[in-house]
Amino acid sequence: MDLDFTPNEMMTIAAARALSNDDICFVGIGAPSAACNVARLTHAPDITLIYESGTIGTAPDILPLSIGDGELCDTAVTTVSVPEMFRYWLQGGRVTVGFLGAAQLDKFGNINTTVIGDYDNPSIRLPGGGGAPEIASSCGEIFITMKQTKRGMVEAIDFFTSFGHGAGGNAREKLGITTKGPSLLITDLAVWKPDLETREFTVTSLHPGVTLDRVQETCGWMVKCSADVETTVRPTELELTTLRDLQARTDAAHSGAAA
Amino acid sequence: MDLDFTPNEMMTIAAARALSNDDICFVGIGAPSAACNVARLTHAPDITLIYESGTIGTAPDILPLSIGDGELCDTAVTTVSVPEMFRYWLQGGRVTVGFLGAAQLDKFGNINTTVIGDYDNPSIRLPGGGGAPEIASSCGEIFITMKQTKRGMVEAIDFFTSFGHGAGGNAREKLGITTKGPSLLITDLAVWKPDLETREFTVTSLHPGVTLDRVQETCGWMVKCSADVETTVRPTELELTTLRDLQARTDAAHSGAAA
Amino acid sequence: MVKFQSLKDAVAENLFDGDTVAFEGFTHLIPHAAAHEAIRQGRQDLTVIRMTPDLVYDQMIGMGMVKKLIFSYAGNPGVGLLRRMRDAVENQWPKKIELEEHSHAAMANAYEAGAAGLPCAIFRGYKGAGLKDVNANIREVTCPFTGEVLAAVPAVKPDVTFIHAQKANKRGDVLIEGIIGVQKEAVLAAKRAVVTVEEIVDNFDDVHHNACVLPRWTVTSICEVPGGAHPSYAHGYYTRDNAAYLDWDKIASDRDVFAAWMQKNVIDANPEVFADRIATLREAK
Amino acid sequence: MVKFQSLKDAVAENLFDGDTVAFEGFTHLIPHAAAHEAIRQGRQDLTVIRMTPDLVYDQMIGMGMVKKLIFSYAGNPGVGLLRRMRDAVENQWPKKIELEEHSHAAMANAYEAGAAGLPCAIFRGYKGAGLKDVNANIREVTCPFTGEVLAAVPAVKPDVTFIHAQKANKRGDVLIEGIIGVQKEAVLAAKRAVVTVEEIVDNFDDVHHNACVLPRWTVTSICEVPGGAHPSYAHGYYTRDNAAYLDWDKIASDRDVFAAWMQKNVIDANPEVFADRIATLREAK
Repeated sequence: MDLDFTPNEMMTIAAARALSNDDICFVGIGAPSAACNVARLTHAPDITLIYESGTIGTAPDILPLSIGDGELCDTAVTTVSVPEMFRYWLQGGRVTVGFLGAAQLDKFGNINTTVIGDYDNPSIRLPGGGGAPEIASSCGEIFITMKQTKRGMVEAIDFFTSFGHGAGGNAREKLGITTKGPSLLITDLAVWKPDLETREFTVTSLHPGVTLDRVQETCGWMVKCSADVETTVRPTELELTTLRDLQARTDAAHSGAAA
Repeated sequence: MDLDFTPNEMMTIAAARALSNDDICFVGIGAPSAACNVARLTHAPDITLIYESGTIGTAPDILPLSIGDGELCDTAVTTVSVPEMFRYWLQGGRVTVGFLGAAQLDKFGNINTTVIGDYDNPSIRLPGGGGAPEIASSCGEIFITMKQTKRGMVEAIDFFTSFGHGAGGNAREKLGITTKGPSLLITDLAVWKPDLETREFTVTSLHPGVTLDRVQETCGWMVKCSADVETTVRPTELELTTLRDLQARTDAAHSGAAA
Repeated sequence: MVKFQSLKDAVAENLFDGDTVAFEGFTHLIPHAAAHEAIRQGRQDLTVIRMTPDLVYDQMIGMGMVKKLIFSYAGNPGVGLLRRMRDAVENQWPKKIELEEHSHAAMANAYEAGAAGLPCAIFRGYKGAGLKDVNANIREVTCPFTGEVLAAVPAVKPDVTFIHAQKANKRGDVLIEGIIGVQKEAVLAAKRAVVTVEEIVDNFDDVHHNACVLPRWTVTSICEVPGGAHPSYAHGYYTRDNAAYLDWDKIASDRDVFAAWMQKNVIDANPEVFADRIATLREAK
Repeated sequence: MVKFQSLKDAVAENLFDGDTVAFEGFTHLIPHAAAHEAIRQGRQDLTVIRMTPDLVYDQMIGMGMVKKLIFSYAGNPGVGLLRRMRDAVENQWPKKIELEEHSHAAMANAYEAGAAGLPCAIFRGYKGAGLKDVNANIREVTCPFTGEVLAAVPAVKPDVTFIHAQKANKRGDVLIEGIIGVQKEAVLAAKRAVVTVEEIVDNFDDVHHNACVLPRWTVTSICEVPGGAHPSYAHGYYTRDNAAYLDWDKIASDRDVFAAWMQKNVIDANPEVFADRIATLREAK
């Protein structure tokens, strides 16, 4: 097998590795869904995956296109109503890790998926927050995944859809938030963790073949790097096979249907 | 068939007649349960009976001993959790008629099932309100059934477990309650309705063979009587047969089990 | 009491110009046929509510029927943005719409409060979030025991809710199974409720005691519309038409293409076409 | 993660003197075996919570284990009063107990708030009712939209909840069916949860998607105790022992008869006796 891999695959696999068998994980769509299911199919078979549609403990054989595909329900331990999901399971403090993506992200893990430009007269109206505002405050910690671009990783986001570390430091505590907030950022180029003091995302690991210059070129803020930056461990054959098989099953299933 | 009947049977059948096919009825145990099921088995086949255990639209073949017997669930349209019962169904204003019993009742339909004597040092500690405080305020109207005694029908109750018409008049409105409250009292001797002005329970119908004196002898307040007091229509053969068959089935089923 | 009737009659009798209306569904069981009937009947000045407004909301907005949108996530699930909604918000085309934007937690709690007959819902939310600053319907309540400040939103109470369900029985009780979303709450919170169903069966004798069932006296109208959720899905009947969601992104990206598609597939169509649309998507029973 | 263990070990590891504990069940699935084990192990100074404290609470109060009772209806269902509780309240025998008394609506909402991680619950309740005057934990909150004054009660958050359920699977997920009461909320509101079950099955593959299932990571301990709800019932397994409820009225009416009954049927017994007690009550499958 060829162990070449794409930046996207590295991102997904690095995110998968951050999850453990005991995690209760609130999953979004796209990269987080792939990462969570690769974790489940490799080193974390007992991980609990929760989708906000109400499916708890799902084990889909293919990746859902939406957060409410039938496959999620068919393989779930139980499926609850959406009000129950947000009250008992998210707000109830049952979720250890929430995965979020971002249209815009700042260096303190604050996320915008609401508008580009002014709220009342936006240049781009984005979908909005969905579950994100409370995922960001109620989950034990938050993992963020996104592809690096200067438009996406910005010095100042246009709208605070969900709160990360605010202006840094103990901003969460000051607002009475008791959860850890963004503790990990995994991009297609690097792994980032918040500085213990400032809470600014700091590169702790560069994916194989990636230079710090390239990380900076695709990031809108001045990149900081930990003293002992590492190289992300390359995907193993098992990880890559698992991810590619999952994607292949998914593509086959989704291309089957037509209006 | 012998059309003699007991005062208890007359009470149950008179209560059954007050229910209609379109009612959504919140049922307690004892007399209300018998009355509701006699209504269902005679003139109101489509009546919806709800027990606070979560069973909605039950049609028990025998009367339950508790409000949560398995028979209620087996015959229900659906069985919901107790929080849902009290939030969506009772507080949500879905119930047209609530049935309440009373240890002590005053002439304005205020009910005590909490204590006899002082709350902190009671002479008799009763079970408490259960669902009654909110049944009394959330149901469209309240029907009360009880056997007449001077200890039960009193001038002043020891504790306001649930609110009827307070001190009378528009007391409910003044508290912001929008439902009708107690609109019917059915005892083993008579049918009572609240005076339109004062809201004091007034005898509108005496059961066959009952005199007003006998009603007064078993009632702790000065009984008022409507100008055109009627005689309650005797139980029909169908009503009596239905009630007695129900009781017989119930006795047979409940005496079967032993520890 | 519940009426069994055609979708055309149900929409005519229950949805009026100026109404506040929810067509609810959470990916699963989205009431597409009902929304298309509302479009055909040309309702105007609607305040439309949904946690996850998607294709049908994009269509209603694009057709100029919507005065205000109350929502928490407006996207084409798994695909991207809603291009007709973007056009309305960014360019006021075909007209300006007002937005009342919440989080999912807020909307779910607001429906729950509506079903529970409460004027508002409280929850732990919006901490540090920007929506508080742009939505006057996000307020605060202080816990009288701990002093904690909680978020409060008004209960959602639609004039009418439309949902799609798997089954009704002949008495008019409705069964929803699988991903049940917020539909029970949306029905119980509303003054009127219209339910399209895949089929009407004799009874629910084989239904689980604790399944999500709406008793007949909570429903105003039931319409048998097989395939009525397409391109969404009905668990146990047909699968999601993912290709249609992908296609929509192209259709909605151009005003003229959109208009032509609406004319052909909605205005000139009827509820019966939905049965054909799911012909190749039926689940093996 | 969930442990499969004996009821004796589960009580020893999860219930401590001074704890706040709920043995929940709403007529159906009352965890009698677990409460009897707690009595055998002699726990003291408990704050006991239940909407409908019945026989086991009468027994715990009569045995002097209870410091405080938080409740909404204390009765022998369908029979009458709780005579041991009456003796404690009216005569301080065997000792004084403190009461925190609510309505069912308040308790149900308080459990729901506990499960939802909130500090309090709000609801429309206690209008004109006397409990407001004798319970400092009934307060008010004003709706910030309508000005309506609503009742507020603190969330119930037990140190440990005990429930009885029909089934667990080998992974430790728990299934409750039929009258599900407030047990899911009681488990999710608690720091620890012990579940006795009728049986442990391989998997829940045939369980309805929307059935009431508690995932294994919400449960501390699972104990297989067939008949563990007796004289309450387990839907699908055995029926309610109505005669035992009637008998209790006589047993509890006399202090000495009570003491002798407890010695014989609880102190000198063990969890295995429950299987025998339901021998004649089993449902035809």
